Amino acid sequence: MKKVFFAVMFCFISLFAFNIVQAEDTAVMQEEVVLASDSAPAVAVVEESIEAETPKVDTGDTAFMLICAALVMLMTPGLALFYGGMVRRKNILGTMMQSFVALGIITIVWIVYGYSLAFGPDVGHVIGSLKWSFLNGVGLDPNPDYSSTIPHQLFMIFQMMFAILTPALITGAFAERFKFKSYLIFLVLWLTIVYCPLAHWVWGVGGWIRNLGGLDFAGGLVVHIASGTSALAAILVIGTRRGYKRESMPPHSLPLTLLGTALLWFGWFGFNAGSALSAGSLAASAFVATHVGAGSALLAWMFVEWLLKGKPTMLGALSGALAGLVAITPASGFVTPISAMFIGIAGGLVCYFAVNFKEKLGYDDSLDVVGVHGVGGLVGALLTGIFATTLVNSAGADGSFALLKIQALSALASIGYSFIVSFILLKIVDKLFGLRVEDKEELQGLDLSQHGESGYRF
Amino acid sequence: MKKVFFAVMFCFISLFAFNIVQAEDTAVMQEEVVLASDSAPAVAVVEESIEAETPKVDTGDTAFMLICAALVMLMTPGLALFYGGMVRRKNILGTMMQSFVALGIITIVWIVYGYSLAFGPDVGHVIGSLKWSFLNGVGLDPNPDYSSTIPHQLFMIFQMMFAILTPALITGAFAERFKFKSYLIFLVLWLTIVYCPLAHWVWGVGGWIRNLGGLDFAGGLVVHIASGTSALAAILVIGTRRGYKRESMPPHSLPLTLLGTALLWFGWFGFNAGSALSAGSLAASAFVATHVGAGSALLAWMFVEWLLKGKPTMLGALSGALAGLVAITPASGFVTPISAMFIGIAGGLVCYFAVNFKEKLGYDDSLDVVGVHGVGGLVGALLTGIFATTLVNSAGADGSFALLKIQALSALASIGYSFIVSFILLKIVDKLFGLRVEDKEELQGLDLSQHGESGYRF
Amino acid sequence: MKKVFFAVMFCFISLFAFNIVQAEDTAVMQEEVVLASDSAPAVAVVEESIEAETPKVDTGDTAFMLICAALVMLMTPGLALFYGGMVRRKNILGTMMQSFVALGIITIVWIVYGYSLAFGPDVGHVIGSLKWSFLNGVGLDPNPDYSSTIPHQLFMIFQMMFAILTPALITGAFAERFKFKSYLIFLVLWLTIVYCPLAHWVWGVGGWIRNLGGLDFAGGLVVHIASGTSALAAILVIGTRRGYKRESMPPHSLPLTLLGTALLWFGWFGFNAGSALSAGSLAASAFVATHVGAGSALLAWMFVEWLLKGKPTMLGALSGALAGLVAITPASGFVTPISAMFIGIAGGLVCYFAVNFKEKLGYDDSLDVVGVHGVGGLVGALLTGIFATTLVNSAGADGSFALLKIQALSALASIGYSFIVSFILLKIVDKLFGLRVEDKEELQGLDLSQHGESGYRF
Amino acid sequence: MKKVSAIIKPYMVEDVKNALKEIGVNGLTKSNVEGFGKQGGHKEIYRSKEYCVQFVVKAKIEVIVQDEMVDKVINVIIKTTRSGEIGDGKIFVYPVERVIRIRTGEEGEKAI
Amino acid sequence: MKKVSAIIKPYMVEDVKNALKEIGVNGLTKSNVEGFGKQGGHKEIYRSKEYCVQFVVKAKIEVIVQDEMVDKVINVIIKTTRSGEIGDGKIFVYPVERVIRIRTGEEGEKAI
Amino acid sequence: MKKVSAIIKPYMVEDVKNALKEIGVNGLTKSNVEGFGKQGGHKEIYRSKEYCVQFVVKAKIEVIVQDEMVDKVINVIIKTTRSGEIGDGKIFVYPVERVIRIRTGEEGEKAI
Ligand SMILES: Nc1ncnc2c1ncn2[C@@H]1O[C@H](COP(=O)(O)OP(=O)(O)O)[C@@H](O)[C@H]1O
Ligand SMILES: Nc1ncnc2c1ncn2[C@@H]1O[C@H](COP(=O)(O)OP(=O)(O)O)[C@@H](O)[C@H]1O
Ligand SMILES: Nc1ncnc2c1ncn2[C@@H]1O[C@H](COP(=O)(O)OP(=O)(O)O)[C@@H](O)[C@H]1O
Repeated sequence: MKKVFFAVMFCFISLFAFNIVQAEDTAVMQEEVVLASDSAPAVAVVEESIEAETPKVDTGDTAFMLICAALVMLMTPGLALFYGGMVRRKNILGTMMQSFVALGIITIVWIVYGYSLAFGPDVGHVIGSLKWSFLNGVGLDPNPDYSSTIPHQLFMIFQMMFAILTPALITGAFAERFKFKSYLIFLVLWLTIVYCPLAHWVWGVGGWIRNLGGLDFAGGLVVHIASGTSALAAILVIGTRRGYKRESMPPHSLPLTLLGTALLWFGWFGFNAGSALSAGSLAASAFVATHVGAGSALLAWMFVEWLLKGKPTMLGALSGALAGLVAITPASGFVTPISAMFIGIAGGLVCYFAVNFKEKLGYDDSLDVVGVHGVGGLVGALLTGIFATTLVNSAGADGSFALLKIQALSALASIGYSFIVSFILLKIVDKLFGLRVEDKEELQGLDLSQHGESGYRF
Repeated sequence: MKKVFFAVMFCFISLFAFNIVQAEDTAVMQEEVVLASDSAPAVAVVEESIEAETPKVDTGDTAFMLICAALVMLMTPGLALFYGGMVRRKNILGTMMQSFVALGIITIVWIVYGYSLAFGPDVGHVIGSLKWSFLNGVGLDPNPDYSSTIPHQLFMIFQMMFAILTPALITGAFAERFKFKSYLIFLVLWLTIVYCPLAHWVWGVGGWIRNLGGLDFAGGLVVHIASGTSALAAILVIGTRRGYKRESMPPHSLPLTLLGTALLWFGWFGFNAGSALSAGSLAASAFVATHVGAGSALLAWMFVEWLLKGKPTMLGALSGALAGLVAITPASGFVTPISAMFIGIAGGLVCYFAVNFKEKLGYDDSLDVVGVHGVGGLVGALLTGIFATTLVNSAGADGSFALLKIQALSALASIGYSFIVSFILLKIVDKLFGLRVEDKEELQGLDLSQHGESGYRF
Repeated sequence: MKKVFFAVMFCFISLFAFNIVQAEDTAVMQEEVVLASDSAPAVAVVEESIEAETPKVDTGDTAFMLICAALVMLMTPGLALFYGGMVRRKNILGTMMQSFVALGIITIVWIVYGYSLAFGPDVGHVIGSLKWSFLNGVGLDPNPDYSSTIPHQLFMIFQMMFAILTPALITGAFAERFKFKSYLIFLVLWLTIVYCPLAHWVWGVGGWIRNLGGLDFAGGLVVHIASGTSALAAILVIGTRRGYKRESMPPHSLPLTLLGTALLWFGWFGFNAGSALSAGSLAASAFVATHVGAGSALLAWMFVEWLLKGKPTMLGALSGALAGLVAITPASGFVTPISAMFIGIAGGLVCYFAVNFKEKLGYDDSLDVVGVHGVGGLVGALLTGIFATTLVNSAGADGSFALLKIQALSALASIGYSFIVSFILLKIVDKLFGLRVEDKEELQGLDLSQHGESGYRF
Repeated sequence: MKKVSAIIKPYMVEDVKNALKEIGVNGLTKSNVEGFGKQGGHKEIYRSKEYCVQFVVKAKIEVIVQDEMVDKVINVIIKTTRSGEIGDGKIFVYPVERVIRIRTGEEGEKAI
Repeated sequence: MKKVSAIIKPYMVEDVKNALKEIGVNGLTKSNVEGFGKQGGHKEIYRSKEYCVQFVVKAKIEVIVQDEMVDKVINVIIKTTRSGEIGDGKIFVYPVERVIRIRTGEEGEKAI
Repeated sequence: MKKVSAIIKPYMVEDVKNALKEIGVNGLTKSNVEGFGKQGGHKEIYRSKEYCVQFVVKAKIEVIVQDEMVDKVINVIIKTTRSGEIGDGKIFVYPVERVIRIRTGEEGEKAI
């Protein structure tokens, strides 16, 4: 327990230190930020602030965002079911628990300091200050910096749901072998030093990618590229499962996986359309793009697999739908339905090949987080640079080579940062606590060894 | 693959041809339509257009419709689970896949030409033109013809979810024996030549049933009668399952079926209340009617089964709830809660007896699509003619013998059209590609034979 | 059947009698009530009536409440899955059916007379009159007494969902041994003579606890304390399961329980935030409190179990989340997020110990309804008296010793009333129809013996 | 050594295990089986259709014991599970040639 | 008495049961097993990865019959299940020493 | 011919199958069973209540082999699965009278 304490402290101290060092410049920064966000082609959120002069809670927007927050919450147990169905029976609870527990851990971290780090007053364009710790100053009136028609706390909790889901996505990569205790430590640290800064860069007022004009409507960079890249780091650090490539490890319950996909798809409407932060045309457009992206990727994956492997599998269709949802995420608020179809198809195909390619590299990305979220997120981020149009979202930009370059740069930065920091973080956690369960525990399964329970007793 | 191409082309060409033939009259038509819809007692959608002079997106209505669209989306995987639980273990994936894949196929068909055929500018009162293909002209501003307070694209995607669900409903009838490839072809063709015209008749501006004053709030004709009748055609064409009546074929997982029912019921609120296209009194009234209809049919089926078979079964209660939801669908926006109770009870009882009666005819309607959707939809359509009241919906009509006649006529037209066209369509697909899997594949189960997967590995 | 008739009649007659006896005073009462609710620190609902002078349906609020009602509906099947996963395989359908059938029974009871008893014009501060039977006068215009921005029927159906869920909660206590027929009778009677009066006391205009200033935002007293206490009565009357403490009775499917928890959590947003009856700051605040309460209790239970039993179990995490949701329910509209965290932690810890303590008393509270809902509801009701602040809800009150006393008194009254009436009621039903299934049926399982079905056929 | 194999009603397993434990049986193996026999004909109702479920869920208990224990084991099983109704089940006795405990390699009586 | 134990394809169970019933077999016990054999090598595809599922789902049918019935039973099983393809399964015959019906305590032939 | 039947830990199945394959065993049948034995007493925790799960999930492997293979098979199984801890499982050997391959009708050695 001492070690846990030490590690956590270390991170906190570094963050605080950085905050203090930068503290003096903050006043100046703030002004800069205001200028920046006025001039730069800022995202979704700005749109509202132009419309509504005096921020007043709008019942329609608030109704929408409340339900969207609930929908995004549902994605985390949806993910638990999605992943849970794909592992072997003996690991179902261990796998589901890794997602579910994020609903506890991140919730607390987020209100204590996470939200402040990610969205709080900018410090050096890279992180939020700790001024909003314990939701200090995060009240029930709208904060026009983010949205002028819904309570600030509602924006905070909507974002919390993203922060809960993102690290849970990573768990698919190291499924069936991660020690629960170490996972909890990883969860807290990863959120603190990978997610919060990244979210700040892209969405926080003053964040450098936001200022640069990088477009990420609902989290292609922050959610999918971050989780996918960190998953890659995790695979490299933790190694393959015992028996990988020797034993077959088929999914133990595809109906669960279908159910999980359904809940994810359903929740994704909240995720993407909700990222409009208001119930208007932009939300409708994002909703349509999301659905079309998912549907077309579903077909793309299914048909290419049918062609190459001889059968149209259900898991393929489910994976395709997911890949489409991932790919459309950064683009959803900037593209037309027909563009969404192309992005979906691209997402489905590229992810299909990525997943197959991994096989050859010998990495044990158990549930294909890199191939689906990492690659899918990247595809989406880049294609946003091509398909974006101000006809759909006047606060966005038009696809161009310049935009594409910005998108590529933003993606690269996200990839680099997530990979390096996650890699180091995991190495440290491994040294201090060990990432893997014992061989015997792995054989017995995570359910019994980590949680003292069995999934089923038929 | 050539054959597929041929078949699809054939349909397209006929449709195009029809469009061209009628092209010259269209200008005239349009005017006629306007007159018609002014004079006729038009449905729900008109109500709004009277209230709001200049169409402006309302955040409350939009919030509501966005979530409703998401809810209706969820019904399709809900149906997959509902049906999946009722088949034998070896067919669970095959069964679920038939629903799930509709989320891909129909999504694309709908944006490419389906929406245009169903809701596009009227051609001869029977079909929409192809002017709105590729969502051409279907933008983010409201289209007052359908709803003046939500983006047109939102109306489009809300309707898309109906188009996805409806053919998926049919699959229950021919469960456990349909070839996946042929199913995909059937799916596209059925949507094109059965669903789209029918939707146009009933809901499209200019559709003849709409002009006639037939009431169908949320799809008793278009969704339930159409799917139920087509299911009947399908059963006749494809024949019984191997071992039908000789082997017992009990459901393999009723908990899945309960879950599916729960999601269907939940989604049905979006389906029925959402058909008000706005978040006001009408939606609330439809919501209440929906719930009361479901609850009372649940009891009706459960008690009659208890009386006649000696046990109150859970599957009976689930089936009853579904029958009630079906029966109340066309009526939901026109009746009081107490009328809804009577419609629910009637739906529950009549469907119960219909399902039992089928037994005697020897048809293998595997999951009772005819008995529940066909019969339930008919009961609902007729009772709407009796129970409808303008106190609930001023744009509706009052129950009367005249209205009942219109309802009967509309139902009859829907039944006749769906049955005949589906029958011919299935015969053709059968000739060209074969509808059934091989005997050996049927024995092995659809999961392994069609998709190369197993549902569970416990 | 005669006996059923007799028992039901008895209750009806008593209620009617009471209504008639009080009838003369009603006119006077009404005025009193108006005065009372003006002077007393009335709950949530009042807030709106101040804002909006002339009641007009607001699309945003209506959109929100429609979806919230749907969300709360989903909680009942969610509960069915939650409980279903925890019983032994042979009882899954019997267990799920007890929840599911409430969706039928209570729906009808509620529209026939339940809503009127609970929320109808006050009679003697303890019950509503029967004036609103058959939803007489419960129309589509807002009723400003309860909410001035949504249709009255919408308020009615939102409350219906609570009435459906509450008795279903009790079933966990006597799982695996209750006769289905007797359960139906119990259901109707309990709702009539326990729930309706209690709901009237706390939420009905004129109810004495409401007048007293007792705070119960979303049902700590009415839902959780009532169900928990009645569960205790039920356990005492019905006795332990055959083999209790001799055989092990582990849950048969924890993935189902996770799914159930997910749906409950999701639905709880509708339950708590929806209790604001409008889509504004109060709803947002309740939403945040709900989520934070759940998340922190999840951790509290998990960690204390880890410490004391050596493993962090998934069922522990799920139970903790539920305990947190229960504890935050009465407080959700009155407290800050940080207070919610403390309430959640307290709820998680106290319920953990309560559940353990039961073990020692030898009661067979099969799925821990007393320990989670009874105790959790009590913790929440009391802590509301400490943490409530008018900064969050101006219609609430500030935590104080005085408020705490009121809360304690309200809780005590609810406990006393629910326990005594439930106890007597169950004794009577036991005498007349027998509560328990036969020993042989218990051995065989409820699924086959009560419903003639098996849950799975793998 | 013999194998006593009993096909019984599933809910009897715990009782049988406990009863056998009392007479000194230290190991047994249980599996889930489905039986067709005289009991055949139990009905289930799905969508108002009565299914004659001819296979009934049963448990199979296998105990390997020394020859002299066989009668005792049989009697205990009968005593615990007999209800006198069709479907109580059957007991079969098979010869066993060798028994080996994997952990120690012990053979024969010691391995039981 | 003998135990005839057949490992067959699961979807053959109903047919076998019916065929055996016709020749007078009044009881049998079925269980779900997984077999590895020549048939080994059936492929499943998950996430585009082909799994060589070496264990194939099979059903095991056990019938205890009098010695003179053994051949008949074997023939019926073969007739019903033979498709000529790999994986049709195998039949094993074991000696049975005693058979007891729990309900009545009857032993031997009467108990079958 | 003999049937070698081993009750082992479920996660050992793949290893055992592979090891047996190496010594020339071409077929085996696996089933899921639950065992009660010395290992008894593994605990699970549900709602903070500790359950002494006395039945432990095990796998049963059945191999029918020629007499001369029996020792080899036993040794391989022991070698693969022995961890020295309680619960490693047991091996039972039963006589088998006949073996028939359904597909071909072959009997005896050829059918194995
Ligand atoms: N000849 C048999 N071979 C194998 N199993 C049998 C045989 N006869 C009975 N069984 C098993 O014993 C169970 C109980 O037998 P059944 O005839 O139903 O009742 P009873 O033994 O009371 O007459 C059956 O379900 C079946 O599993
Ligand atoms: N030696 C054996 N011991 C135990 N079971 C066997 C043996 N050989 C085959 N089996 C069982 O019989 C099934 C069918 O055998 P297989 O070799 O696949 O086909 P076939 O009998 O047609 O050659 C296998 O799946 C396995 O369950
Ligand atoms: N007498 C027996 N009859 C049948 N099965 C047995 C017998 N003894 C042990 N087993 C099976 O072998 C398994 C392992 O035995 P156990 O006593 O737990 O460990 P060990 O063999 O290492 O002492 C048990 O779980 C049980 O399935």
